[in-house]
Amino acid sequence: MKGHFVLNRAHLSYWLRQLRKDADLIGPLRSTDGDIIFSSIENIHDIELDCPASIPSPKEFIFPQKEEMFRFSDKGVSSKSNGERRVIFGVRSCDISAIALLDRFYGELYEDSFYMDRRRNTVFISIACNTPDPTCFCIGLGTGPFLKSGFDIQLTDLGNRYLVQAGSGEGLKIIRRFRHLFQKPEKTDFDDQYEAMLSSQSGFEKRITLETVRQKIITAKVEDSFWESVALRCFQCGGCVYECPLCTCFNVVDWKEDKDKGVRMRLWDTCMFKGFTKMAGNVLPAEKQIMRTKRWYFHKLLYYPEQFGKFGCVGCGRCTITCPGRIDMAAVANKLD
Amino acid sequence: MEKISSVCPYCGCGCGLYVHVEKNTITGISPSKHHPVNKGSLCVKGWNCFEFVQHPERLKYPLIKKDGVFQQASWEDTLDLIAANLTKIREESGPDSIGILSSAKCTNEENFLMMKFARAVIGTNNVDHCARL
Amino acid sequence: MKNKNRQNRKGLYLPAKVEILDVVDMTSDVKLFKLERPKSFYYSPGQFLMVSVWGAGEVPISITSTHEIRKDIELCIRKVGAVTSALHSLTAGDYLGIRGPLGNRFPFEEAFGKDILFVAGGIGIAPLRSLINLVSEQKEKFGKIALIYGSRNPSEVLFLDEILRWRDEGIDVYLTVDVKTDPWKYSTGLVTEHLSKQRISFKTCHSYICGPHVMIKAVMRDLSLMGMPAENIITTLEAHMKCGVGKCGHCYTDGKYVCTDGPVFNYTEIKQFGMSNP
Amino acid sequence: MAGLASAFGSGAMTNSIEEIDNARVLFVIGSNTTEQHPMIAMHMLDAVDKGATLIVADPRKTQVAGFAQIHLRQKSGTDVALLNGIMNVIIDEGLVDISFVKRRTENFDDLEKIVRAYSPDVAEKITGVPADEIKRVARIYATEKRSMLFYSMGITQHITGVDNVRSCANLVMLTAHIGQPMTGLNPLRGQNNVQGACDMGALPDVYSGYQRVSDPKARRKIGNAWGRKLPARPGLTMIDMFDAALSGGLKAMYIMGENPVISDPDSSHLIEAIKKLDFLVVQDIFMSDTAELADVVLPAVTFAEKDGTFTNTERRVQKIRRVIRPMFGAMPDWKIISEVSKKMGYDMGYRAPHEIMEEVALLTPSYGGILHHRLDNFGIQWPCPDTSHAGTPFLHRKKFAKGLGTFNPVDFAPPAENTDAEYPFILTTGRMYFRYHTGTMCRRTSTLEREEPECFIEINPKDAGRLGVRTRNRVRVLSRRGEIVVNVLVTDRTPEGIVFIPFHFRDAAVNLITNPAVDPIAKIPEFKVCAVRIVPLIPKPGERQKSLYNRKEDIKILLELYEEPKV
Repeated sequence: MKGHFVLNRAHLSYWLRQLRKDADLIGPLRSTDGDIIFSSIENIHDIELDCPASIPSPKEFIFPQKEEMFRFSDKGVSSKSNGERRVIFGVRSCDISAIALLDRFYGELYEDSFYMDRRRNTVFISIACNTPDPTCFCIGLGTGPFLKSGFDIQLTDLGNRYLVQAGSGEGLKIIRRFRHLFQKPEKTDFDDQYEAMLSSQSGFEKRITLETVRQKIITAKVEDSFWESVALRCFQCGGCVYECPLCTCFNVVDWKEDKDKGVRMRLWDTCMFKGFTKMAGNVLPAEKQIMRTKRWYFHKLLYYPEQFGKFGCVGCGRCTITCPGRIDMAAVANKLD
Repeated sequence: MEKISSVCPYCGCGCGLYVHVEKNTITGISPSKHHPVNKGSLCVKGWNCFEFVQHPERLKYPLIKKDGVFQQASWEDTLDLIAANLTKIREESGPDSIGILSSAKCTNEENFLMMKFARAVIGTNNVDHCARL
Repeated sequence: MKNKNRQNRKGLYLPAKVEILDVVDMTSDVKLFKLERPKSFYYSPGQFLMVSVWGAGEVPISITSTHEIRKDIELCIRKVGAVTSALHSLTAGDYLGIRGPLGNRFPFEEAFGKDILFVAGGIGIAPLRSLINLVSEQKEKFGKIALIYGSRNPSEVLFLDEILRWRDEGIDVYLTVDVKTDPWKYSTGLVTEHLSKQRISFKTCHSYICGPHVMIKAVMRDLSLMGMPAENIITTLEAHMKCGVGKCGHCYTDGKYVCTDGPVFNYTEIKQFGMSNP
Repeated sequence: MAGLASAFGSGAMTNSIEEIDNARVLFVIGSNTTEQHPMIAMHMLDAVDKGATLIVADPRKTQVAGFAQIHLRQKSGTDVALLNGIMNVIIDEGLVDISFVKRRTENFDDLEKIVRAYSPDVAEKITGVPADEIKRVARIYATEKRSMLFYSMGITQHITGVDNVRSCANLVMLTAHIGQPMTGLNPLRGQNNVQGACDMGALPDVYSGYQRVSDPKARRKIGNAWGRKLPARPGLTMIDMFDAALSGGLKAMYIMGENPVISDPDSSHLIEAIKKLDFLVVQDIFMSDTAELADVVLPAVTFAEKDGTFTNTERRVQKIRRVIRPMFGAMPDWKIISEVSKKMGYDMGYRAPHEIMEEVALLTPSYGGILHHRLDNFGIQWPCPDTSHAGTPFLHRKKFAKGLGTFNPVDFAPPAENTDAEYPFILTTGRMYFRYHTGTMCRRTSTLEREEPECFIEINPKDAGRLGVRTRNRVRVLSRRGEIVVNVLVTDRTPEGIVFIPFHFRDAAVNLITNPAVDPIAKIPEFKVCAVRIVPLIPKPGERQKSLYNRKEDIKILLELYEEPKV
């Protein structure tokens, strides 16, 4: 089959080491504290192949938490390109689905040059999830655990070997460069992948269908008292937004370094704060927490489908992990389902 | 891109977090998922605790006030000036005429040194910090 | 009403440097800035600019001048926040950064042959002025044209000489203030109190409204009750914005971005807002 | 911490944050936990979700009070009476853990004598909390085995701060809710390393590990290690230092990483004191209001530019790591101190913070086994006497640090300042979620700065009605010491008769009016109670009023006027 290959497990590190020669190789490591973190890989063998979803999501590599937009001075503005080549290994399927949607968000209508610069220089090698976490619910959204398209390269762990699928030109390129490492897949490889997918699908603890939630909201069967109860438990940490692989909001800040000289930055922002929509003269259109809570859920559940035909949630479960008030997409969906 | 384990500099919870750094620039923060206090969460201050670090308003060099105006000075001159003044005041008015305020925002090591400085170098127990506030 | 303006792709966030040609004091806290107009810069009434003051930040400002009439760009800016305060400290010869023009424009071709009602409150006259000047250039294409303009007090009436010129040119002008001081000879009260006095045919009329949020809401509701079709009731919204191009999310409400889907909306669209606002 | 030390022999959170998850009763007094310690509140909420009972005692209706099954709104400054009332019920109804009291504590009889006078009805009269509520809380807290007590600045920032803490300690010992997991008396410390600063002996009367300077043995041990004879007389506290500066006794100060001009009570008095100094050195990361007054300002570094350790509120010593090189020409604080010291003829000779920690371990019994290389996996909770010890999640297991726990009975004493006809409101101050202390760091953080740019005063709707003020109106707030001008925020978070102002703002520094009266033992100022008067400010003619349409009330009226008819 076109775009399908088999890679011997023993050859993975060799391949990655080759890729590292002309790109920054980033992958999941286990920190000294036992957390999974995505970081530049020094030693290929440090990579954690079977790991839970990282915190934060890999959107940080293409839409960093803090990013210089340009420098300004009395001579005008100058912007440097953020085009460092990167290979990001070990990303999960849900995150790949999110990135595919981010590509549309930042690429459509007006193209966000900062995002696209980084994106064009980044190749994601994702691993289909054989073992979902307890907080995962991608299965009800079609954003995982195994993807059919939308990825650059998807690996499926088949024990002693990987089934490698190329989903984009960039992905195919970095396989072809090392063609001697890859074999043609046999039928058994596809059979094994199918088995792995079935076994993974049966491993989900959460089955959430956001469609029923959406219908309920549209038909106004969700009372404001429900949203009030959600808003009450919001600690205003912004974590759900910061960690969401699909949240795109940013703030723009000028740092004045000297008279007439400085830098304009953009930083992740969150709509969970009343200052987010603050207008001139301290007018606060969303003063109550319930407005902000509804705004976030409605955006993801009602307006993403309108704009992109997909929910603004990929079921990665990060908001479940991070919310100190224990209110998150899964909890809200569960209560409304 | 590296992520270095650290602790939030804001409140007494002591949440574990990772500071993301690339080319000597901090690009972000993420919570530690297994930390016994924050377990993958952070409050808004924690999430944003990197922004002030590389702020251009940071103090950049020692300042010495001359005729009511601060002037840039070298470390060497400044340290000499401090040592000379403190020594002089200690000799003229005794060690207890000097007061040291340490900081609840500095590290243990720095607080230890500051109290050692007060007690062993200056020779006074006039050392405190603002734990009360 | 969508205006999929795909220009300026490369430097989406990079402002162009323009010179301030002149600054005119309008009231105690409103100034009129005249900027040099860059080459190949075309704009329509209702569009806005992202205006940067280095070190202070960037804010959206609607354009108050009319492309067809003036060679420069005029911005009418009230001092309310940090950026506008920084703006107010600039003088002729200083430089600004601008991005744009952004957003959609007032639709007015549909109003050909019909009556037009402008309702403005306070600094809300600024974006409307761009359209009023364009319309008054081609008055023959429209029916009756009326303007109701409410201000807080007589000293805060903007563009008074121009408004009086419009009146002389045949536009029905109603000026009203909240607080009357001598020698004010026009009316007092909220703009809504003067709507019904207009001798226009509400059923077919097109209205353009701009002012404080609550005034807009009240006027739209009233006009709708008077039988004006919702599609003909048009306003322009103000919102917190950081990018102006539909990315930063600050102006987003209920599926719409004020910056790219607006800032000009009709009452039908406005009514869809507020789903998440109890 | 003085109150805790006199009861147990050590002042720190006795138990661990992680234990909260499985507690059955959480009694939170004087702590706005969701806003000030959100991650601890997260554990509390988890416990509540598992069925635990949350009791909050706070005059203000805080977010954490919203999660509570029982919210006691005692009058400001009446905590002792409330706690005595609770203990009265516990003794009266035979809920005392007699075996624990006999084996582990002393002085119970004295406690009983004093507490007898605080029947629930008496306590109700003083505190305003209904007697039945007091009884209910006493029963729930005493009968449940896993009951944790938490307190914060709402307890300590009173002239009776030490009394308040002692009362808490009494309650805990009475019911034996200490020395076991998921119990204890848990002060929540405000700043990231207050615990560490105390542990390290940045206090006038103790060395690191709370070894008293008056103890000749400790003095000799530490003096020998440092090669200097150390002074025996305890030094001045911060507030005493400023008083001494004012009277001329103190000539020079060296202030590291603090901004007392904003954070301390009665700041005009303090500025005057600082101006009298012959020489002031301030070491900080940004130019602060205090640094402006200095003769020499030294640029120090932030947590991301140095190695070291912080000790959190549960005694967990954790490592911070250098992430970037020091910015600009700044130098780590430890290095600056070493350099100054060297110039003064005392070469400390450290090359890195871990070497300092070795010395701490050598001289400090409770930090004996705490060395940098052992701190990788989320640190160690002291006491940790040696390198084979894994740390101590909860204290006082078999005996208290001082042997027997001592009941320190206290009588209720009213706050230093009372309301009267001229100053009819009680002002209480505190923190806000989006702000931190004097704002040196958070004012440079765009997201935080944006949220609450202006200072405000919280006023109950009824009081606001009487004063004729509405949200966004400006008022003058006057105390017997000074006045500030702030915006009004009408809210029922604050009860009648009490107003609240956050202390973070330099433009409206509330500490211009707070009471500098301090607790006689702990020297903590009474930030939580001061009598004030509120005078609405009427805008002068011609001065710009806020837009008519921005006022919420007007908006409401307008919207009602233009409500669409229902079809």
